Amino acid sequence: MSATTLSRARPAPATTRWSRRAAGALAFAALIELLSRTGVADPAFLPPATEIVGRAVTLVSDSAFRGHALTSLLAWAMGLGLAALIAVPLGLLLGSVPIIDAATRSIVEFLRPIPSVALIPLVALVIGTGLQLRVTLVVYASLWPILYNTMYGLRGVDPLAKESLRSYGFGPLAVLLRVSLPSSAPFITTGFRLAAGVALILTVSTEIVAGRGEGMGVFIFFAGIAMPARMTDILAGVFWVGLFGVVVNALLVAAERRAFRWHHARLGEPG
Amino acid sequence: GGATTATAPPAAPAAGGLEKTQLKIATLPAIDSAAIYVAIDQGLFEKEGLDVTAQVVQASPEAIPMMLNGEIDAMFGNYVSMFQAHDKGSLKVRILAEGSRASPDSLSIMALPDSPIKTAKDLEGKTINVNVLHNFQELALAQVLKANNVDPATIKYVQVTFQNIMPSWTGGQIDAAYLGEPMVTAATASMGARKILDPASGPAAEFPISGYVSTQEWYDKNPKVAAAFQRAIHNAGKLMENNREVVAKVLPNFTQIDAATAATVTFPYFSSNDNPVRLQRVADWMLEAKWLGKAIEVESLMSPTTSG
Amino acid sequence: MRRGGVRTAAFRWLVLIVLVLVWETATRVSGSAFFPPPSAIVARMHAMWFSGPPATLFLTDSAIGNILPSLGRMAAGFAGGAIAGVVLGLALGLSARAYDYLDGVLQFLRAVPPPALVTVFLVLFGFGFRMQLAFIVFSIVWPVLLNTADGARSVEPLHLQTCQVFRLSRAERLRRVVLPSTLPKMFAGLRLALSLSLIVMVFSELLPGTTNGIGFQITDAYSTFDLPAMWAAIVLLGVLGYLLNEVFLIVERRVLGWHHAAQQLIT
Amino acid sequence: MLEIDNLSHVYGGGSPNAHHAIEGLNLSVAAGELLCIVGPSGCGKSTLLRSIAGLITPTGGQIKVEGNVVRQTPDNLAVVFQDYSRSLFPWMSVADNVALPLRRRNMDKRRRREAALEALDSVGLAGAERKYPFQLSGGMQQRVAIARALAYRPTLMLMDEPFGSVDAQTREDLEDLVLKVRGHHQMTIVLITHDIDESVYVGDRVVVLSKAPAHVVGDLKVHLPGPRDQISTREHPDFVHLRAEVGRLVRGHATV
Amino acid sequence: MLEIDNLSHVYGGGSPNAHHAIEGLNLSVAAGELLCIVGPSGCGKSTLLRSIAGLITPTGGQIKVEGNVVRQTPDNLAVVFQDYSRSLFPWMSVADNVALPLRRRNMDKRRRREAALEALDSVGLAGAERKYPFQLSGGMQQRVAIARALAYRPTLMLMDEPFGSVDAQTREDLEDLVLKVRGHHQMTIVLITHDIDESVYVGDRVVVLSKAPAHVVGDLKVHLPGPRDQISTREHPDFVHLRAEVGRLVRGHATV
Ligand SMILES: Nc1ncnc2c1ncn2[C@@H]1O[C@H](COP(=O)(O)OP(=O)(O)OP(=O)(O)O)[C@@H](O)[C@H]1O
Ligand SMILES: Nc1ncnc2c1ncn2[C@@H]1O[C@H](COP(=O)(O)OP(=O)(O)OP(=O)(O)O)[C@@H](O)[C@H]1O
Ligand SMILES: [Mg+2]
Ligand SMILES: [Mg+2]
Repeated sequence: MSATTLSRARPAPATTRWSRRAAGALAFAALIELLSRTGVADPAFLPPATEIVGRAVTLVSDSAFRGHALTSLLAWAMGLGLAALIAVPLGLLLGSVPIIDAATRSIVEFLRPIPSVALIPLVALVIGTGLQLRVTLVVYASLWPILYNTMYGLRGVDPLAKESLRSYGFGPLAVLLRVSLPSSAPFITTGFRLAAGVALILTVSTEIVAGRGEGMGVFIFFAGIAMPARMTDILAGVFWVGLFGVVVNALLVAAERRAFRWHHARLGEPG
Repeated sequence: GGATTATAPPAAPAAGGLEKTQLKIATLPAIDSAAIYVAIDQGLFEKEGLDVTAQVVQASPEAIPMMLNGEIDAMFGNYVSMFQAHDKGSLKVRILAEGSRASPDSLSIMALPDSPIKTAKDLEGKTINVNVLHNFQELALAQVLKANNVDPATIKYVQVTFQNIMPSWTGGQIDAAYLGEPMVTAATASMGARKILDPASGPAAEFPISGYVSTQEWYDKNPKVAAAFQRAIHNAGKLMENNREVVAKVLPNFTQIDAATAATVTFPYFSSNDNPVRLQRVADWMLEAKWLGKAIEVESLMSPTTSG
Repeated sequence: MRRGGVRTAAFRWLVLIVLVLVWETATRVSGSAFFPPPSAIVARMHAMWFSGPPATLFLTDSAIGNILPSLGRMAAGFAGGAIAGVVLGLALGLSARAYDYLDGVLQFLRAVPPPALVTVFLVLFGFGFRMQLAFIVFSIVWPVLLNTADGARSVEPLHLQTCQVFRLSRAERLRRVVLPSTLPKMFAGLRLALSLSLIVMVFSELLPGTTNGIGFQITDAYSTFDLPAMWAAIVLLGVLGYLLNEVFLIVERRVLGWHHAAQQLIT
Repeated sequence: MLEIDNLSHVYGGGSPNAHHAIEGLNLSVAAGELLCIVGPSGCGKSTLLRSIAGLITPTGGQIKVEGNVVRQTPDNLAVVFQDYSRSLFPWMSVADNVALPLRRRNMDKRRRREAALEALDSVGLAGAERKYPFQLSGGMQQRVAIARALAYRPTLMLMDEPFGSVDAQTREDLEDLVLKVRGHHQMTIVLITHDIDESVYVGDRVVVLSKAPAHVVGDLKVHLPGPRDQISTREHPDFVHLRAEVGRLVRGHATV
Repeated sequence: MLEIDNLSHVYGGGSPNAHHAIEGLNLSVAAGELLCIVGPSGCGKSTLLRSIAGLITPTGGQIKVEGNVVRQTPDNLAVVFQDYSRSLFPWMSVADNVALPLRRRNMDKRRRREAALEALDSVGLAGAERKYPFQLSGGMQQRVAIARALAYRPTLMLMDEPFGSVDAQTREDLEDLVLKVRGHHQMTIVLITHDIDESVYVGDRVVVLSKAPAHVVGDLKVHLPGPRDQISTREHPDFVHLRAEVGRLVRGHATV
């Protein structure tokens, strides 16, 4: 970090930034390769990175694997979408009407730490297994980051900006939608990015426990119960999940930069 | 076989009287589930006028809600879990047909070649893995240990999922491994692991593990289907008794066992009849271990059409 | 404002009581063994954990042997995750270079489902506490990290320029300016991480080799179909989550007092 | 139009460092009047303005706008805040910032935009409509805030040091703009300023506040021949006299 | 002390709405001089100041402070930002805000606090040290920013419309304070103001900038008998003359 970095030195050119990213990824892969090849970690349980990636590439032509991936993708997208549809309005409500926040807080905080494993049988009993179970659990888990970032985002809104609109006779709802929401939108999207990751994890994890034969989690589960366990398959699956996470994040960041140009430009970041 | 061997009635002539013909049964991705796949493969259900679909689930607790809300008709599950659920009142079970029993060498307590554990006595105070705590593995082993003058209470059980048994074992986190097939074969062949004890020997020989179970409610509604289903499973059991090939053929359909391994593993026994006496043993041991709140009379949970 | 506080508290309790009553009635009417009434759950909780001798504050052996280790794991995991998240988040938010190098890998790791990596954790960390800790930290670090990075990136530019003009040392800028202005967002992340740490604590107790803990009791209850015990553990987690959150809010109100006052928030 | 009766406001009431910003302040403003308020820094002028706008609830006394007690923000009100840069919305272009309040006016999109451009033009910001607030200089941002208030055509306009950040020439032009707008549209204006000359030049009346807690220490009617213009009005003997008078009142109660 | 050579700055370079804020600006300031800069709103004064402070890298030309080309922020520099309220740290009390930069000065905690209190006192804020910025009025916040810069005792002080939000009396006091401080401590000051009288009253030299893109259109030495005081200096014929001169220069290039 140079002395001027804290006040945001001019960003490095895009090529430099991408090569740095590649360098980071390569270093990480090299670390795994090294751990495995030197035997620090038993290669039977942590195969070298080259093998994992090689297997991941060949998996693409496996139609069964593609089917698993598609199933998971569907559950992920539905869960995340629903979570956002529920959490943003709810966050706006709880973040702007203190009495509702206070009244519901005990319930919300009570419900939140319940782990999905404990919920699986109960949810399965009430709404059945399959896609709806996965989607429900994904919604349940990825709701919180969006909800909390919305609530905390609202608190960071400049009170003078709100007063400005109020002084023109706009009601609380208009102030909420026209000032608080746009002003906290960048932080809400950070919550959404968090949720996207959580949703991915929950999709696959639920499938590992209760996938009913379909999804990336099931692929991973089956590789695990083989004898000996197909660690390369497991980690190749993990590789694709992780890579998907990276791509989704990159797309969201790009979308953020477009949508919140005002935010990033003011902060002196590359637009 | 036991003293009161239950014999199946002759095959029903037609599907005419069946309450329903389409069945969905939850199974596990383990060799024990083979009978239903053989029955499908060999057209035994068809013969009974049934169209059966097997739905693989990852663990039997997952299937219970499915059964309760009608997504499936019956499930393949281990008796210990089923009896516990029955005891706790979460589920009124009905055993449609027996499934698998432990055969010699299909379960094994094993030690690594350089381990100091040589005999059953050496197991005292040691840490052993189980798939799920408080389940049939512990139940059977306790009986065998007692028969070998080892106090079962000294054993420390840790729950280790299937794929993590090997790293935990070689990493020294468990002293001896409680393995089932196909791991027994693989561990013997690839690691030179030594067998210390067969948990399915002596008092626990032919220990019943899993069976096909529905709810009492379902059974009351579909008695004829239940009987037909039972016949098909028992016929499959008979077919499998001396014929490894029919089993090996279906294994890749629902397990992760390849053909080469399938040729060498030890299969469990697939029951071709129902026997309340041997099943009662499981319930009695569970009561003894205080896993049940009250005694269960197993025969009352079994299908009367074929027992006795 | 004080009167408002009392009113809110009363309202809050009212809502809670009504909900519990509805729950009790609904479960009694349905009579499903999967959904025992709250009274039965509480009775079970009492029997399982809170009927001990006065010497141990009425905790039973089961409570001491399961709840305390769980809380220990959770606390250690939360502390580790919070520290790692804050440090990495600040680095990522402040240094474009660190961001470039680490972004890809961290985004990758963030999307990876920990249950798929249990074996890898096992070979890297071995059985028991170390693995559980690594598991918890790895799972909860992300909200702290991302929110902190976001906060550090959106420090008021004029604040940074003021620092630069007065040539404050890097440590001072960090401690006196960047950190305080990042705190509000960091706290959003920490609050998420707190209850996440309870959840992941449960997951970590499903890991190979665990022999105690609330999560262990949940799976044990689940696999033996002891539904009241499972519900007891769920309710215990809920209560713990609620209490931890209240403590968290007290801390937050102290640390972010300036923020709430300046934003004219009534809390 | 505006009646303020025995107003007082205490910040942080109850706590040991409570601050009495306003105490026993009485004031009334007729419809169409342009009232200038001057007073030492920190005396309570902005507090008074916020109270009139219904943004804070004063701890004592009463404010009536058009006969109604102010509880919420009165209708048809516009405020130019002292901290203008924070009152602009960073996510909107300058034109959108100005056009936003017009949504209350039943105008379609095109007419809103036209009105915004016209207002921007009148404050000398023609051509800046596409920029974002952070791309403007301080004085330009201040003028955007003024344009926003002007475009809204309020019946009561509150301005808190609205010309503090612009150059002398622009300031004079804006002063004249306010005078012109006031003449065309029936508008009551309360304008806080530190520039004594300005208060006399634009005001129909100048009210001088004491140092904190603020109350009225001087209330001068400005009788200057209209129409006012920057050169002759400022040379007028009455102007020179009034200005000295206001100056004396302010100085008598300054803080330093 | 300060040499600016052919400076130019373009915002948003390359893009179609690039803005030329400064073009070909030359200026040099001697050590100990107090230079006032006036110019129309939006011409580029703040941009110039930021360039001197090393906060933005100008797109052309060069700035030297004490002979060194400015790449980073020069040592011993203080800035009073135009957007003063945003430059204060909301999580710190007023005293802490003022004392913070003194950490660079090798002072122990007590001495830092003393220096901060003294500076606050000198801007008329004695007693406000425990408050938080949001509890202050606009003018008080501005004075905190001034106190912070003064307490730091820089060798080069850049002030961007530092007295815009305070009342006339306080403004005069602050002007005199700046004059006094400049005399006591060897300090070079560059002060941006819109008040032409002020520029002549406090400045040793007044530089007038053109409208955007900014360049120097007038550079006047102020020879007024010292020590200056608010009454006699402002009556001095040279003052009146200079003020008219500056006014003419500014008006010739106003934007509106
Ligand atoms: N970040 C930016 N991006 C684009 N344009 C900018 C930016 N900052 C300033 N400008 C433009 O540069 C010009 C000069 O701005 P600057 O702030 O230097 O003016 P100024 O002389 O200080 O004006 P004022 O007296 O109103 O404060 C203005 O026209 C403004 O629109
Ligand atoms: N939110 C607040 N909490 C506590 N005190 C406050 C608050 N806002 C203002 N004050 C105090 O109230 C007094 C009056 O403030 P106000 O902003 O009304 O002054 P002002 O007359 O507008 O001054 P200026 O001309 O400097 O803007 C000041 O002494 C200030 O410290
Ligand atoms: Mg004010
Ligand atoms: Mg400026």
